Amino acid sequence: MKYFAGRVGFYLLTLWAAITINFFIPRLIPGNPVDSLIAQRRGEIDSNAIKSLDILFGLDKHQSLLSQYWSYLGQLAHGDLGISFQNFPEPVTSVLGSALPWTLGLIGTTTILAFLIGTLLGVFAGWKRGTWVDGLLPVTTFLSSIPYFWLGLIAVTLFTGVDSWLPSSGGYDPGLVPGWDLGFIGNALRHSILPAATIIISSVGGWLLAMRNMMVTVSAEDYITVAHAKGLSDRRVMTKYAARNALLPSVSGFGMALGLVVGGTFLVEYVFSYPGVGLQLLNAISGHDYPLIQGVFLTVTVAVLAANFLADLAYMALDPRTRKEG
Amino acid sequence: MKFHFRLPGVKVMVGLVLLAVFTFLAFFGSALAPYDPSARSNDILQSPSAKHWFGTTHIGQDIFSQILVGTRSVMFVGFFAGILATVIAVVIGVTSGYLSGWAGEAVSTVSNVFIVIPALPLIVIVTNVIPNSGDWAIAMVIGCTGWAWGARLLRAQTLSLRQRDFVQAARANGESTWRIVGVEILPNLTAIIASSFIGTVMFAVMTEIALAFVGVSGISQWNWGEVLFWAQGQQALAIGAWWWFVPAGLCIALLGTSLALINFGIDEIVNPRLRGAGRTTVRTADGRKARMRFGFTPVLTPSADEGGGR
Amino acid sequence: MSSENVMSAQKSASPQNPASPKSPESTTGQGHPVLEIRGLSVDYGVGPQAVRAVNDVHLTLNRGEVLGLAGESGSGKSTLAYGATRLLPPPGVVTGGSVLYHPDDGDPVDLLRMTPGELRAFRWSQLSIVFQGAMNSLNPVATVAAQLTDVIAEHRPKTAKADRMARAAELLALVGIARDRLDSYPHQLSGGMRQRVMIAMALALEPRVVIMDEPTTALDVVMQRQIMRQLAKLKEQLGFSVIFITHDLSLLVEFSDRIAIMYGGRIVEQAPAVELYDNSLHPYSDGLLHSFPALRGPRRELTGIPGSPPDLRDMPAGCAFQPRCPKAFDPCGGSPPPLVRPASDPGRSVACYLHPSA
Amino acid sequence: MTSEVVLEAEALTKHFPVRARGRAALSRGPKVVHAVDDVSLSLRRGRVTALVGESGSGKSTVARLLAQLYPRTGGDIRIGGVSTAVKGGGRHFKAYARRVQMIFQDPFASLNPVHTVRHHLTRALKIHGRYTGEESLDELLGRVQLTPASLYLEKYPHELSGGQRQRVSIARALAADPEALLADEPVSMLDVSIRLGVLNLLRDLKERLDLAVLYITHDIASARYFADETLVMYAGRMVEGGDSETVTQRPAHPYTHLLVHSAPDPERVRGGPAPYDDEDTGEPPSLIDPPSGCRFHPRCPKAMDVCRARVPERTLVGDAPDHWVACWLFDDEGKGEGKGTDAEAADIETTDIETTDIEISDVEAADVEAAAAEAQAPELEGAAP
Repeated sequence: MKYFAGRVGFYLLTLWAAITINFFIPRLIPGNPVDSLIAQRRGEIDSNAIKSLDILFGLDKHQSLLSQYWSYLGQLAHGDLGISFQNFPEPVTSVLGSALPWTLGLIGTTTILAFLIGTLLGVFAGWKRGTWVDGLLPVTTFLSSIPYFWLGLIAVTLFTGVDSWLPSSGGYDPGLVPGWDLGFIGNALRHSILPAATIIISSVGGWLLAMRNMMVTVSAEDYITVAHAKGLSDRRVMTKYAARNALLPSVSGFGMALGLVVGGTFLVEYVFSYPGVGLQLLNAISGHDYPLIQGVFLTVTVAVLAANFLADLAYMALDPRTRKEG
Repeated sequence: MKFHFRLPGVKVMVGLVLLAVFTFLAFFGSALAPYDPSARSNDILQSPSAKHWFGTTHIGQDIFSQILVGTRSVMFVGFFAGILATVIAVVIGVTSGYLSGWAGEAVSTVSNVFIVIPALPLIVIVTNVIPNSGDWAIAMVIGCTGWAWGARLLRAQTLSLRQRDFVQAARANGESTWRIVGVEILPNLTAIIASSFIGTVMFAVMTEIALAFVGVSGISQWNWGEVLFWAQGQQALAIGAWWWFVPAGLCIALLGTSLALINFGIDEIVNPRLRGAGRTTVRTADGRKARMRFGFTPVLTPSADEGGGR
Repeated sequence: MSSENVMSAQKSASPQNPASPKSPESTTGQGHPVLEIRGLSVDYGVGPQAVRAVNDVHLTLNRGEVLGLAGESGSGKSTLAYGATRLLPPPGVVTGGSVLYHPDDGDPVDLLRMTPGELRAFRWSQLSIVFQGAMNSLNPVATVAAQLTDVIAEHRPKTAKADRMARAAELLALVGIARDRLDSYPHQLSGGMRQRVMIAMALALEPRVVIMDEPTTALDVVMQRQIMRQLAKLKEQLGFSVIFITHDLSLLVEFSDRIAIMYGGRIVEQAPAVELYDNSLHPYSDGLLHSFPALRGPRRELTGIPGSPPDLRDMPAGCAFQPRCPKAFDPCGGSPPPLVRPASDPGRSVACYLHPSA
Repeated sequence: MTSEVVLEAEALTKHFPVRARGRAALSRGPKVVHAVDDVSLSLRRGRVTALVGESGSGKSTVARLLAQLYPRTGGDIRIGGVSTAVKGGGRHFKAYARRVQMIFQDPFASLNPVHTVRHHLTRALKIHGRYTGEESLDELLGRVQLTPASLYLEKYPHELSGGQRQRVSIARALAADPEALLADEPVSMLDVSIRLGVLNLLRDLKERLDLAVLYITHDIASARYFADETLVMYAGRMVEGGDSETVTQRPAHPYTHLLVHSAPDPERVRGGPAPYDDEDTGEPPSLIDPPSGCRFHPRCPKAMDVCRARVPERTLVGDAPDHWVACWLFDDEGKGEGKGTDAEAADIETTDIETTDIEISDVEAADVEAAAAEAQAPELEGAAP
């Protein structure tokens, strides 16, 4: 379990780093964003909210940086991320709370799907090296070089329109009230088809290539030759021997790459006006809604860390060497 | 790691040619552009024609010129950020790999933290804070955040090189530490440095375009993302002006593909098992085709002879 | 696949009744062949850049014998074994010859003409291989038990799971490993144990031929001897034949019945072990025997062999050993000498112009 | 044994900390690999001293400690009678390296693949200020019988054969004009037919340059052939030493006995069965938690109670000058408790062997620091897009 403990320590460290970055960035912002907000919303803001914003932005110049940092951490510990400027007077947490399920649903699912599909195809492509399958590589390379958002634009042009069944934007039809009824879920699914397809198509290539290269590398290992010498069926050698080993670096790479992947997928939300965290972030940026920006960044980091944790669990289940006793 | 210089394969050649074209455009794009990319004209929202190869915008700007002129910014940010990130990656990766003990561990942990923290949101936030961020500033920000992956690869490789006998032999000979790192280890990392450089360039290009697309970066210079930003902003999709966003997107994809193709070649240097070993199918004496594969060595001419067989 | 009763714990004597290791029959090379390699040639690569690693090799393995195959790196000894079993990785190709396997009953079959399916059925049940470096020949993510049983499940799909596990435990016992190691992963075993697991695995289906490719090179002498003795005992118990590949001639002299020596892709000498040790005919064999120091007895004079082994891409004309040979004379530069039975001693064979055929 | 002592180690000890895999370096109490414990030896001018042992016995670690590539945990290293401790990279290290040079086992790995022979030799000469132009290179290659030099100078390591590469390594070591040469299994990776050439070259150089040579090997037969004096190591400790002929022909320690009788010996085809043949001779112990007392006792057929309790001291055997052994069978104290005498020790082979469960070594090849490093193959890392 040493491996496990080390990973958890690493997550805590990363979380701390993200929080600290979050602490310093607003302190670099020129001017005083809170003042202008207060000026705008004269009299509408209660003193508690102003205090929390002051902590967030370090506006209380009488405090030392260290004590500012402590109050900041204390505030975070209470789950207070400030209030959103744009969605005034809604607190950032509730804005994020309504956006997060959409992002988790869309990006979480598609990332995992893309990984699974890419890895599966990669197993196949690596095993069948030297056949027609190699011809697919340039195609998938091209597809994965296309920016997500541009593919989204193309998808909107090609598949949506007045008479199309597929909607071009949003997470559900404007008339509907979100809820756990079949009609709404169906509607939401219909809205997610295009963005999901966009993400999957443009990210499958990377996983495919990684897995294919690992399969090719592993295929030359002695234990694969032994497996052939044992007269095992091609299928068994491919799955139980080659793919099983080739998967390990892919899984650990999956966790590491999430930080990159998630950033790219945000733009898909933007293109499709999908009501997730990514859209919130971009809107917040254009509206200079600093508390929300910070909140989004923190949330995303936590989500990526959580996903990393899952990938680690998977890795530990797959590699007996991490389960080392003693 | 042996270096056998061989002619690059078809894939790598295609990649290099594409990259050369884009590099050429980066230098001479503005000179070649038929129009001033920002100049308005009366040809509003025209589809591609002999006069405007890629059509025009809602205020009559020539999109072909925008693409040509925009190449420079894309390539500049890509390569400048790539160089910056690679330099940081080499310094951090190689030192943390060569240093033993907690110092190396600490530096490596820092780079892992940088990998896991979602990069794009961070870059978006930072560039947003910097006032009037131009290409330089954006490249700096991308370079300073995009080094971690390369550092991780280089650290792993340095760790394994450090244990190699030739490094130990140089040490035992009394070679100074900086010479060991600079002269004995670094040349052995060339392929990985090149590969991580190309990877970072790709990342930087994509990031810059994404920033321009969402309107975060300054609007001072044309680049492909800028073109897409206007296309998106003016509802190019809704009005069916496909020419507005197709060329820019294709250029991005082509540039990305060219870099990926070059990286294929580098991967084959780093990992010899990925080399295609020339032909993968052989023709046997009786004219059948046999594939070279693990576990079943092809037989070209089994002797037709003497007993046995079937 | 002769025996239906796979699970029998102790097969006191195998049906073909192996000749005792040092019987005259097996040492003369005239016994009952079980594996016959005829005119085998193996290349790396195809077309103009092809390199011939094994050149027109004839070799016969008799029932119940240990045939030692010695040679230095690049001599083609491993390529010969992997080429004959068609396990050579790309870009290796077999360019000609035949590899005949003689079953107990029925006609011989040619491995080089088998389809992949036939090859799969043949492998391990009739012929198994212990690879060099057990470190890498075990699947790192599967338990010892899984790797021992999957081969039984594949070849004898009807065996019940419990029987397979019982057989796996029995196999481990055969090589002196406790059954609680069944659930271990390879990284939890020492180098010696891993190699013994590989040997146990090779015997899982009681094959008639076992090829061993430097099975003890990575091990210490103490472990090496222990494993070699174990092998000799198992061979007597189960009656398989062994092709033993190594660069260590001193080990072969002690443990094999007959020795074939390879140089530059060809067999240069073949003789019963003791005869080869006492009176080697080929200057290369002679050089090899005078290359390793003796541990006991009088300090023998050591001469070694000048020069370095040939580059397969650039082979000398004629006899490949001629540039390093102290006894080279005119004919050596011409064409490579054929492997013949020398007039002086027809019980062995040598490829050298010093020893013309009868 | 009259010649001058060049390099001397006294009670040399090296413990490697065991670090966890991956990033889990934070937790757990400190565990160490007892790679080398209490090793003393001296290298004399014009003599070859062989250090024989199994892999993992710590013999390579001794060489690296003597080369000061690792800092030692305890003990002393004296060069020309002066105690020295230097750290890599510095001026003092360079001065030390000028006097003590090392040859590595793997000639494929010990030369940098991106540099030519010229680079390797020129650097080696320049570090020690002995570069005097082209002729110094010619002379160096001539010493290792690579002539004409022009044929080799511009070659990259992969263009040379194994034997040529090892000769270049030797030339590089000679560039410093050292007094002591530490050869870590210099021929074990070479083809059998060219080993002898390299060993003879080393012997020749020893004689001509009056070098003190430490010859590390697992092949006890080659120690007999090549070395004047032979030391035997087991599980990090020295167990026997003396004149090579005596140690190999009349081994005193039960472990040396096992080693000698396990070595392949073609002469045996004529003789009777080899000893130990029907017994499980066990495996070397884990060096993380080595056996108490004599480290060989779990495998020793003659183990007595005292062997489990206390570490035996060096004792002179008496059949030849300077033939010593660290074994209770030969110790006066031990004789009281046990029954060991010289005569009895000689027919160990007839004794029953007590087999004991041996703990599996947690760390393979414990004498390599690699075990302590983050041991992930680089090609497996970063396989993500």
